[in-house]
Amino acid sequence: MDNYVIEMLNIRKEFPGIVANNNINLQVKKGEIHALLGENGAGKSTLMNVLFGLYQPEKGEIKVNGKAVKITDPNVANRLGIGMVHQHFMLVDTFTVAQNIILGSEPKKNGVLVDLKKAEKEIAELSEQYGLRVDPKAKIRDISVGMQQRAEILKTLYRGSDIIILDEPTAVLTPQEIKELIGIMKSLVTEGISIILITHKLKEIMEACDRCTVIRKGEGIGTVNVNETNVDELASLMVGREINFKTEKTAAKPEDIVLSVKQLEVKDSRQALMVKGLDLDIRAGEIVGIAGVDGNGQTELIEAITGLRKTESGDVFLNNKKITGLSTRKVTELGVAHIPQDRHKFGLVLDFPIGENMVLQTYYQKPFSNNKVLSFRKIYEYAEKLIEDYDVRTPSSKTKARGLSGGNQQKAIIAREVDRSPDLLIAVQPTRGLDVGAIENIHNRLIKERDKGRAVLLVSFELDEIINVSDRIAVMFDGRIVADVKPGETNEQELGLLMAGSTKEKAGEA
Amino acid sequence: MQIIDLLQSMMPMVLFYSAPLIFTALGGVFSERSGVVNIGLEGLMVIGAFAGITFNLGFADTFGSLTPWLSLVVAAIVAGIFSIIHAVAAVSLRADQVVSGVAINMMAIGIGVFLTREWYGKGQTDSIIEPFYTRTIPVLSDIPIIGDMFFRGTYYTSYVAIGFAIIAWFVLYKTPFGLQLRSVGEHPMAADTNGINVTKIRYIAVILSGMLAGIGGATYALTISLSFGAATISGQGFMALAAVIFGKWHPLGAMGAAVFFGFAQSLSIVGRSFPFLQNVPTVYLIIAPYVLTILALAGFIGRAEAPKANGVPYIKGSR
Amino acid sequence: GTSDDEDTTGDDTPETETDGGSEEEPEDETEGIGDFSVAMVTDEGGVDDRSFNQSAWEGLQAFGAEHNVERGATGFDYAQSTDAADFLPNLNGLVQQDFNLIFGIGFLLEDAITEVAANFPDRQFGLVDSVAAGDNVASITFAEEQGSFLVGVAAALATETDQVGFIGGVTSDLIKRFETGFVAGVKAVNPDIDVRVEYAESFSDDQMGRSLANSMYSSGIDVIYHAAGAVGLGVFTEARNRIENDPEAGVWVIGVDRDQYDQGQQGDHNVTLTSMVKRVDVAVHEVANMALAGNFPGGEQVIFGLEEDAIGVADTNTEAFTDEIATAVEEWKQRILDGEIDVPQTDDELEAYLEAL
Amino acid sequence: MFSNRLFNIVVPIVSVLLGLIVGAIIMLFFGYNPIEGYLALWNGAFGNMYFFGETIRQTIPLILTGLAVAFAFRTGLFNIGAEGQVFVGWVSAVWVGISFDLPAIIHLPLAILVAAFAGALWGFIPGFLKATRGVHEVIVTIMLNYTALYSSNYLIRNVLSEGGDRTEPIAETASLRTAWLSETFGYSQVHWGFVVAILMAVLMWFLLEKTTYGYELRAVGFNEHAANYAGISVKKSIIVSMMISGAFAGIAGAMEGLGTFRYIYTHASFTNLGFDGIAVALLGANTALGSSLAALLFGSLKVGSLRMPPLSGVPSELVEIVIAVIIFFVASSYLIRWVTLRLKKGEK
Ligand SMILES: Nc1ncnc2c1ncn2[C@@H]1O[C@H](COP(=O)(O)OP(=O)(O)OP(=O)(O)O)[C@@H](O)[C@H]1O
Ligand SMILES: Nc1ncnc2c1ncn2[C@@H]1O[C@H](COP(=O)(O)OP(=O)(O)OP(=O)(O)O)[C@@H](O)[C@H]1O
Ligand SMILES: [Mg+2]
Ligand SMILES: [Mg+2]
Repeated sequence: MDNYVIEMLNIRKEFPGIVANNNINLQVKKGEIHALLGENGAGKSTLMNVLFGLYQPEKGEIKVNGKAVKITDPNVANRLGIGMVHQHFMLVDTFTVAQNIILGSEPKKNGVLVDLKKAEKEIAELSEQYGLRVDPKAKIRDISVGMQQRAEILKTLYRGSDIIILDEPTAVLTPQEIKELIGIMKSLVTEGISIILITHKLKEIMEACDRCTVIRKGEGIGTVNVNETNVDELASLMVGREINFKTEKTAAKPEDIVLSVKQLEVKDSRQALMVKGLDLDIRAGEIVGIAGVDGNGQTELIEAITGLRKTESGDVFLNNKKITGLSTRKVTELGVAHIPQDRHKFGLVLDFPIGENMVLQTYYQKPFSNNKVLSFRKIYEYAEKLIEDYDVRTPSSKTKARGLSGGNQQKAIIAREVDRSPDLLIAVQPTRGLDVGAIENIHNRLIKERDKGRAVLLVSFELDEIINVSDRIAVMFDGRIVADVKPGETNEQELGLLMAGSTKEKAGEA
Repeated sequence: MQIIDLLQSMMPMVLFYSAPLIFTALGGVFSERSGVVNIGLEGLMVIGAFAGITFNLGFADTFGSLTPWLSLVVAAIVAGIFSIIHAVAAVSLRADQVVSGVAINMMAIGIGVFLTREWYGKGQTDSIIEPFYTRTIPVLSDIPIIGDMFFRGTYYTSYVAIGFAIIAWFVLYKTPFGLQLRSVGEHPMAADTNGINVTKIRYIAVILSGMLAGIGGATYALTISLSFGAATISGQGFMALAAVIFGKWHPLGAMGAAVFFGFAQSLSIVGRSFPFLQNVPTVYLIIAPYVLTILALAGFIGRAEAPKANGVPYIKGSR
Repeated sequence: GTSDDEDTTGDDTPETETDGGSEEEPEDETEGIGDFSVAMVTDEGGVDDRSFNQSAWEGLQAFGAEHNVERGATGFDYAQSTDAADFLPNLNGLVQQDFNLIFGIGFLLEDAITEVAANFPDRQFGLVDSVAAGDNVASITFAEEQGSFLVGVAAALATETDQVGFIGGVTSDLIKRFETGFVAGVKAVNPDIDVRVEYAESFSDDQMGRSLANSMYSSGIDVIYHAAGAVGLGVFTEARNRIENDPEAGVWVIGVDRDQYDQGQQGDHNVTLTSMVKRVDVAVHEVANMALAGNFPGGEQVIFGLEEDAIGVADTNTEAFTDEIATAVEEWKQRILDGEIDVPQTDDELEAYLEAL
Repeated sequence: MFSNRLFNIVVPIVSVLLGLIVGAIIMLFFGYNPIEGYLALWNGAFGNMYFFGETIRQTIPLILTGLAVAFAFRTGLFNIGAEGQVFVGWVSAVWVGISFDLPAIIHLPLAILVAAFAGALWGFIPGFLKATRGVHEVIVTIMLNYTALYSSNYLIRNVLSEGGDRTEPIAETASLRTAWLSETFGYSQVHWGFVVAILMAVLMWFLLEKTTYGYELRAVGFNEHAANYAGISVKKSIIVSMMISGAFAGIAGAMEGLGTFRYIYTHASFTNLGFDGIAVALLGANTALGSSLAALLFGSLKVGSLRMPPLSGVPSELVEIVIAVIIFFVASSYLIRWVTLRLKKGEK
């Protein structure tokens, strides 16, 4: 008999209209790193939220250390030694790292006061012990994503968890940080902690995990020993068919310069200089990928180009016309399309019907309106054409955008942006959180636009994506383009070092 | 008039004008810091004033000079209970919190006056005979300058209000409860995953806001109007709400804002006796407090960031 | 109390007194007032405003008691307004309830009364505190300036600092009469006394009243006359508070409309020096009786003043309102009654009056 | 499943019923006869043409302040300042009404337009400060309410009259009242403002739902970031929205000044039209049609309540409680939704 710390047996969890988990089994051994693999929407997060007590399952049994338990809320989970690092961080922006870590189980002094000193000391010790570098006194909103994640992990350790769930922890990290994280996980298991790791990245599973449970469309497919399998088998288990990981494309035929950025400087909302004299040229018919860790000025760069943010100095030219300081509307009209990073926050008005979202930038133009009066007939005709052409799966063009799945929301945005036939297409993280099929679709779409002679600017934190799709890679670090490389002439390792601030020479040596 | 003399004659007025606003604004801070918008402060003040006055009328004989203090306690309890309506709507029933606040305001004045009619047979109660009186603090009032400004002819309730503000600051920023309360207002789901009972915290916060607004309303009634009627509380709750925002949702900020309102108000009254203002139409002095507030906000206070989850009902499991 | 109403109302009312008197004689209770009924519409203050609305209602109640009829559609009743827009619906509602005589209490109702009176020429209306057009409207006004003059006299005699104050509600012609009468009265006794005049620009903001009173008392003023409705509550609060702290503080309030003696009680001391009593009850009662007797003064302005005993000075607080003051007030009253003094009602008249001193 | 549209109708109806039931319980508890009470209420609102006219008269400004608050809400703004905007609209309308000698065809529209403009100006201040300085519109509008109240009193006394408590009546050419209409409604104060109110409701609907401006404002209301991303000027939208909102409230003031009263008098306190507008808008789900219907409900309750004390002895404050309960249940529609779902489940 195996010694399981966690056993989830025949778990079933329904949401209105969908069975997110159907008879799923998951058994985790003490001291192992157990991967949970599945496509987007397969039900991984749901299963873990059940384990963490955020959801109550309709059916099934949970055992911790062999004892059947009922996990009614996160408190119970905490007491059972289960900690979770969520896909979207559960950190209070305005609090310090230490405050976030102790929240809910604060050390006290004199019976009433929060003993922040003691907490900070304990946290420092913990981070020493497990090699999790954090500044306990820093405010969350001032620190990097990587440090936020370490704070999240510390939060579970601080509560004495010996079972830690990590929900897609690597999506936001650089290769170096990922490597570091894997090191941390390995040192944690040697201390007797068990880890459940959710990830889409098969290589990480191969590198870090002992066993892997696969779920597909809410059904458990099975559990495999990682050292008895390979990437291709895992992929087909996950998707249910063979997968081609390499995007097919012909060589680019770059033409005239479409976008030219010269010595651009941009500040963020807190007046910190984020883009520091950046130069960048993009030609028609090429895809330029910007590789870089989040927070190195990508957001500010894109916002400056699209007129969402004012610039400090330097210039932006579109087709040799200066567009610095123009309004977003003007920039859009001049031929820039923008697939934004956060589709819920920027890309869509979630409470508008999908039809009205399709004309978000063009509603005031003919034929969608006449003398300031909207023509809903024309709007919906057009929307339905886009829905058809771009295969957006929606019950109707009148459905609120909120009701669409993430992938289809993204498709709707891409349809809208691409269909305007822009000279420059900016795509920021266009495949974030999407399933493999959707990703393929979007990559092909970007390449097709390039082949039509558009200039495409791709910003992504996924190196795979950058290497696969781009014709040219510009590595961005600390507000500057620090390297310009060809995808065929580099690898993730080198890019990772460049992104972390190494010079080209040093990175090349590695 | 010398500036010192001026301050000496104004400060007691500033303090007594501010006290009800401070109490109520502190209530607003608790509620909104936990993520529950409370525009029902006005109504909660009404209930507090009503409860304070009716208790005072009924028990002045029994408790003598202790009555006003007990009236405050009773007002706090009654308004606290009344605020549960808002808590139920805003927290459990996921109501639009602004709407629920509006309902609280209407309900409070309706119930207050309705019961006054039922109990006293008229729309306004008699004057109480055990109100608060201003006091002069024995030793402290002898301190030169400061003594006259702060310790002569002021109400104990003003000191209590300031004391409460400091306690509120302490509770919100130094205790586990405060940390949890603020986290609930910023990121309820994070709080929830940390095992904090969001619903419970929000209920406590709203009830606290009810109790404090009740004390605020009763303070007003027991120091100024000395009776209860439909017009006793007319707009002070909204001024307190303004103080919450003006003070950037910070207890000491809210207190500062309330004192600022009091200051502007007394300036507009004391200012009438300035020779150089004698020819200025009174209307300018009367609107001065409000215009000054707007100017202050536009000029140097600027953008205020509300707690992130303020006004958003927390629904477990939603993203 | 209303006990002395009956004696005084008969005396000074022109023409109608004998008829009115004879109507009231019959002891037969069941006869009552036949199908005559009377009602009133309050202004925003409401029927228990401790001021003229309440006083008017007491007048109607006295009328009911006198004729032994009950409150209701066949006797006497009132409708309360919470908003100026309620005046007309309330008046019309009472018309539809078939009240014969309907009073509008307060100058705010002037337009509403004018309009309804025009629409229902067969009904009788009374308007208190202002003058409205219409043959079926009796306009009841008071010589507030006379009473104010007399309390001004009292204030002048009571002040020890030679500084007195006046706090008005919302600036208006009506409140102006209180102000000018008061100032004239003070200066008549001693032209060197300072009178500080402030308006709260509200009838409800007791806090403002409190603050103004505080400011006044602090600046050395020791007598404040208020004509400001609920704002006056704040004035009383401030005065009582000062007495509580220092029984020797020597601050006084002069009440308005009713005898506000009760308002001023603080321990065993009372801060109400006196009150300018405006007997709206007397007036309403009287006009109702005139209508009942068939002598309704429609289309006329009936001014109730010292002569009719509808304006008076309260002497409840015998400790403060000393014999000396009472005697002086009585003297000045006589001089007004004799027509020796024409109390100023506007700023211009006041100026002229003061120059003549 | 319950369809959403049906639900949007069910909630207010159930809420109104619950409100009335609570009112009845209170009446019973305090020894009144609820049937008598409600009969008095009904008769006071619809008993005859006169009261019906009064109900309409009361409804007119409520529709407009309701629209004002609703319009702002739809664009993500909370306009507590309708109260003050009513004052400035009222003063301006009366000013035009008494100071010009013009044919009715110009005079009346001019008076309304000037009122709308004044209200818009009063809305501009918080809109501008919010857009450019990030100042919370709630405080600014609260402060402006007091400013408007005291300033308009001052203007009435010192500019529009010679020290009087009210202005002279407006010229007939600027009046919304006509003899025929009053007569038809039993000499009530009803005036042609109801046409204005309905037109404004239609205008709001058209503006929001059918025009590019409305598209922009709604987009900003739902998602400021997305609107900004789409090239819509969020700042401009905030300012324009507050101005339009203010204009509606200003027109509400004009209705009082040109219709109900035909003058303006010095106010000792607020009219409450603006505060009631908040409740109206919320009960009407911030739509033009909804607000109009909610205003009618409020108008009839308010006017009807005047007859409750004389006819049934019930204090008119009861109606205040009833309205509050109605709003409470509308706010807590989740409760009604939950119960109906439960009932549905129970049936199966
Ligand atoms: N709160 C919810 N209400 C309704 N449906 C939900 C909810 N949460 C998740 N779902 C649905 O349940 C299914 C499983 O979602 P889940 O988040 O567990 O997927 P996942 O495997 O974690 O995906 P991802 O890779 O995006 O994290 C999805 O179809 C999703 O639409
Ligand atoms: N609370 C919820 N109620 C109903 N459906 C939900 C809820 N949360 C998520 N969903 C549905 O779950 C599906 C996936 O949602 P999810 O937010 O996980 O998308 P995603 O692609 O992972 O986007 P993101 O990049 O924001 O993580 C969508 O169909 C969405 O409509
Ligand atoms: Mg997930
Ligand atoms: Mg996801």
